[in-house]
Amino acid sequence: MFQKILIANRGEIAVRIIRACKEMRIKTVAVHSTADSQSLHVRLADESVCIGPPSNKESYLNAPNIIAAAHITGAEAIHPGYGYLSEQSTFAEACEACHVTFIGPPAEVIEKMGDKASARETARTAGVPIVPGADGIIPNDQEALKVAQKVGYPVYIKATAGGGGTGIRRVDTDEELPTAFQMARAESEAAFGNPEVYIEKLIEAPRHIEAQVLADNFGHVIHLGVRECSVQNIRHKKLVEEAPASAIPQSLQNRIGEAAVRLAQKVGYRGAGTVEFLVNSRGEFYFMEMNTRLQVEHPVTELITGVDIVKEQIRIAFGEPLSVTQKQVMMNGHSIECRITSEDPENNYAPSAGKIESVHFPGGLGVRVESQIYSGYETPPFYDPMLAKLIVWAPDREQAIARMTRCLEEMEITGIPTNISLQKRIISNPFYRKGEVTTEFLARRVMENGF
Amino acid sequence: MFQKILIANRGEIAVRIIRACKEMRIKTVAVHSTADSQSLHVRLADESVCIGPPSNKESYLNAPNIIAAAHITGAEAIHPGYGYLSEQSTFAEACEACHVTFIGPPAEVIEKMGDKASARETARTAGVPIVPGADGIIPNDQEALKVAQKVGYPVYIKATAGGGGTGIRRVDTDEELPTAFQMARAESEAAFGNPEVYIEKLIEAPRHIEAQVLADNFGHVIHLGVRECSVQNIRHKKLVEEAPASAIPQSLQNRIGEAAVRLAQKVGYRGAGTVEFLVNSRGEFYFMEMNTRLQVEHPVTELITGVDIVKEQIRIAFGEPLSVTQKQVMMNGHSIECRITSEDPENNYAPSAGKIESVHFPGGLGVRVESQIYSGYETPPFYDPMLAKLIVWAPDREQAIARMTRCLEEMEITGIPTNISLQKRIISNPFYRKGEVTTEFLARRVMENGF
Amino acid sequence: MKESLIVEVERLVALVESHKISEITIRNDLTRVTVRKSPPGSSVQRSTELNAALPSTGADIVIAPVRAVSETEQASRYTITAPMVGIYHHAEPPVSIGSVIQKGQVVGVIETIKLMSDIISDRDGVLDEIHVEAGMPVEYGQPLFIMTEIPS
Amino acid sequence: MKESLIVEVERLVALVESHKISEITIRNDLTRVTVRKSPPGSSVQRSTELNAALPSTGADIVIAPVRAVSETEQASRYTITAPMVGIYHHAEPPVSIGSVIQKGQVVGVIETIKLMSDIISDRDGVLDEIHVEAGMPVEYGQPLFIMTEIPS
Repeated sequence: MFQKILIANRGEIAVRIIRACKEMRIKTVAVHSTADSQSLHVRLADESVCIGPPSNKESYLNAPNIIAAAHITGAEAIHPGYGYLSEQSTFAEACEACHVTFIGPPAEVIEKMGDKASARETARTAGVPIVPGADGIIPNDQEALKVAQKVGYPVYIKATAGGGGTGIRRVDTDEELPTAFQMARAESEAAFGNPEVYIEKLIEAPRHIEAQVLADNFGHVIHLGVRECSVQNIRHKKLVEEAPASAIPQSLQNRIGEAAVRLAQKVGYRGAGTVEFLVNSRGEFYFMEMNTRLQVEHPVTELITGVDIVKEQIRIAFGEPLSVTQKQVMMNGHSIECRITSEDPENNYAPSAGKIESVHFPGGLGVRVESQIYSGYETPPFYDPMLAKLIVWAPDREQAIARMTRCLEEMEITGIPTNISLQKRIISNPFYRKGEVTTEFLARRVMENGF
Repeated sequence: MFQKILIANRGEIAVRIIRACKEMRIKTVAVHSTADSQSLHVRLADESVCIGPPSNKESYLNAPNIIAAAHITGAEAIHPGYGYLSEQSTFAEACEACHVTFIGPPAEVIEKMGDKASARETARTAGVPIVPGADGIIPNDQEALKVAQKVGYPVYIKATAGGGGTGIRRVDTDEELPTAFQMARAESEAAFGNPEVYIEKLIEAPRHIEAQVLADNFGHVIHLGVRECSVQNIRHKKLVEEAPASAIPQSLQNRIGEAAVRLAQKVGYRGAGTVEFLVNSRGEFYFMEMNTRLQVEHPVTELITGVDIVKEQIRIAFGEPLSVTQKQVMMNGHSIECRITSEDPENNYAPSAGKIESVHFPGGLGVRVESQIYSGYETPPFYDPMLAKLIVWAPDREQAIARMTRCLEEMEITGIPTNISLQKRIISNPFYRKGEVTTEFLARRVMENGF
Repeated sequence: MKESLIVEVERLVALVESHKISEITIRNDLTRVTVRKSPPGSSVQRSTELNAALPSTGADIVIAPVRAVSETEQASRYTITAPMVGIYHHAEPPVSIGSVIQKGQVVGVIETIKLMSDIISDRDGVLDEIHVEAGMPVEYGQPLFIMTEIPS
Repeated sequence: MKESLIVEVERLVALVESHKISEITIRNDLTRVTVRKSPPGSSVQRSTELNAALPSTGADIVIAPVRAVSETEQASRYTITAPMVGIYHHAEPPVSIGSVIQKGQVVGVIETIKLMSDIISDRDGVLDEIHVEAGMPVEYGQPLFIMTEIPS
């Protein structure tokens, strides 16, 4: 096994990975910006290296300094966490060129799945349902009209270089299309330096369902079931995730999981990855994108399967086979995660930072906390506002909701504003409790009465 | 279901029970001494009643005030936790007389299993192996000699009214016996107001193995497997517990569990209880005693079975049947609990109290914390020194030990001395790691090199 | 000490100094700060007590009565608290504000599940305040009566 | 503030006052306390900084050099830090204590995986201290050289 791993990330996910390494008796190197010298990931790691000033670009996105940090500390592998360099194929390539193992899929797979059009094409050839639309880039107005009429309005015009909700434009009629097409190209050029767009049918009021996959170097590809991640804000940021996606039939969950495995096999995947789908009310599902990395919400899958996804990633990267077969994956109970952020409900949920006066995390049976904060910690203003992930497990969804309710009531963070009150509103919402959620749930069912 | 429950206890177990009630949407009443008004159980409960000054006798053992507190708050049931009034049959009787449900077994069962000689007799008639010895009270020297010679030295003379290690005397030869017998009677008279003693064969270097049972009002009695609790100090106080008892064969674990069920059936048990056994190196097991209450170490059983024992207790007391059958009880993985106490390693592990400057609990996958402490909490000097129970789950014992190791390294309590360093020594001890533990492990393998 | 707390205390002191207030107590789960005006002539005293520190869900601000209370008067005030948990009932005859209470006198009764227990004053005094009503549930140590002690 | 901390600070102040020491810094994960002797004539200053508060596993005690440093001298001191992560190598020719450094001069080199990058002084000055050796790994912001600036 690796002797030493560098964690090229910060916050709760760096802490999560360091804990896994400690349990595997692997030494850890934390990297940090000058703003993060007091951070928990720095305190918990065996060694730490300062890699730059506060700005992300000069520190956590500073590939040369991160690889140099691995070099001077003798770390044999780099775990990129999520975000930051985790989906930059050039970083994965640079690691390999410098003889440091990148804990993730091969660079060419990251690149292939990072481009929307090529990911869509790969899905199609793997027999994974894709949203009706053009199989590739739309060169001009005429072609756009033809495709839109074929798949039927409303449609989305999407930037091939886009992601996470950016570079998307809705069109409802033939009349709107030519202008929208030109504007989408212009925007895309401005935002991503690439004007290419494609057209997809808009799936109305979908659920966001995603499948967790694991693949090793020996051709084994499995899925660990699916997650329900429909509770999202208008910027498509997830707030609450669960596993399993118990509101949709088990047979549909299985078919989605199997489709994700087919796609991973087709693309020659390695490591942990997530295939995201839109599921409509008729139970039809459509490939959306593949995240070629660890996902924020991976813990809910861990709690129902007993599989430690981070340890699997490390073992796979070292060249070991998967520790479980598809048949051995058993699902037990229900898990829910709430993302606790320092987003201010009094200020339209704008991120805030400051000194955390005190923290009280809930404890007890079926409660898992993933967090980098502690009483007295000063959250830097430069980074993601996530303070903690509160994750519960219970034998069924109803009991999991009851447990999450008591945990949210017990949890207290003073000194900075948090979204705990919003999470309480979500978890107590009658539509949420019935499992009637789509990606429009938050805007329509929770926010409609104002902030 | 009950609308409101009073918790007649303090510390982590009161917090544990309150959390279970909240998840069941049952209102809670905390009782507290004047020294505990800032305690977490008081803060978390819906209501609280001060029941007396700091001394246990005038507060947490003050049955009239506790029942009056239930009365004035309208609580329909009392959960006694462990210790305190939990095994006082007169308290259970008083509750019933005052039309408050006692969450525990019937008073007569508490009484029957609380007397060592009658518990032993009950076990014998239930076909549960008992330690060879006299089947009852030894009236005089002659009888004592006869019994000791029959079972073979070394033997124990034990007070029938004793418990938890008190009122026990070892005898190795005929010559020592008469004096020891008289002294044991005198001591027992002084300590318990009852001179009656009995004689048992001393089981050499035994393991302490205990079975968790659950019984409802409908004749269903099940066990949730067995726990390994051999890591004890010289006062027979447990420090580390695990489930399952993986160092003994599965077939032996099953036979112990089944014996516990037979005993519970025989005595007409109701609620959650624990039957404690000594197991020798040849795999022979002997009934020791039954604890007719919730046990400190119940969480390790919960983590491998998924059964919430406190919720089961409450459901049973309300008259509901068990939520699982014996066949449905599945064991998964391995769980270990370390008791973190404010016992000072620099001062022969004497209990200490004081202000907790700061607390950092470990978190992450497979980590459960049960605790009443928080940063700034002043631990009162009047009560048990337990600060927290650190409980981990992992797929197997080796991984559970690795997880516990990283948790003990991560955990920090400042302001008062703790036994964290001792727990680290236990968990890293090579005999412990191999599972080679008996009740003499701590004294022989850990403490032999001094404190 | 947290800077914010120091600032808070300073503001409290200013408040006490500039107003006709003898004492302000701010209490939350984290902190209790009491600022009390000293007898005229002496400088302002500050007493702060940092308590057990769970995060608070809110703060109570208690402003004590404006009425100046001299040191000796303070010392002679005496509170009778509930000696047990139960339902309070009036004594027969009931005491009232201004009643002269004698040491050993029954000033009220607490009913527990099966028992009526007398609340007995262990000093002589005059009853100033009654903080309990008949039928009210009381907990151990709850203040029931405040009286001015009459030295015997 | 924790009583124990106040007591600690008082002892530090006494220590600084009674010895030929200009400054003591005690740092642990919980707290950093710096006690610095003021210029003669003025009273003793205390500067305490309560930092982020994870419990500490130990404390470093750093006692600064006894040499008195005047305010103006302090201000003209300048630290050259590592601009990137890598292995430090000497410049050619290497600088040494007492060297006069010119703005724009290469004072050292950092080797990252594939690249040698010059460390360049952006001021004129005289080199006072060297905190790095050839072959030593350095992190971003690590102090490498201290020089006394020569105003241009």
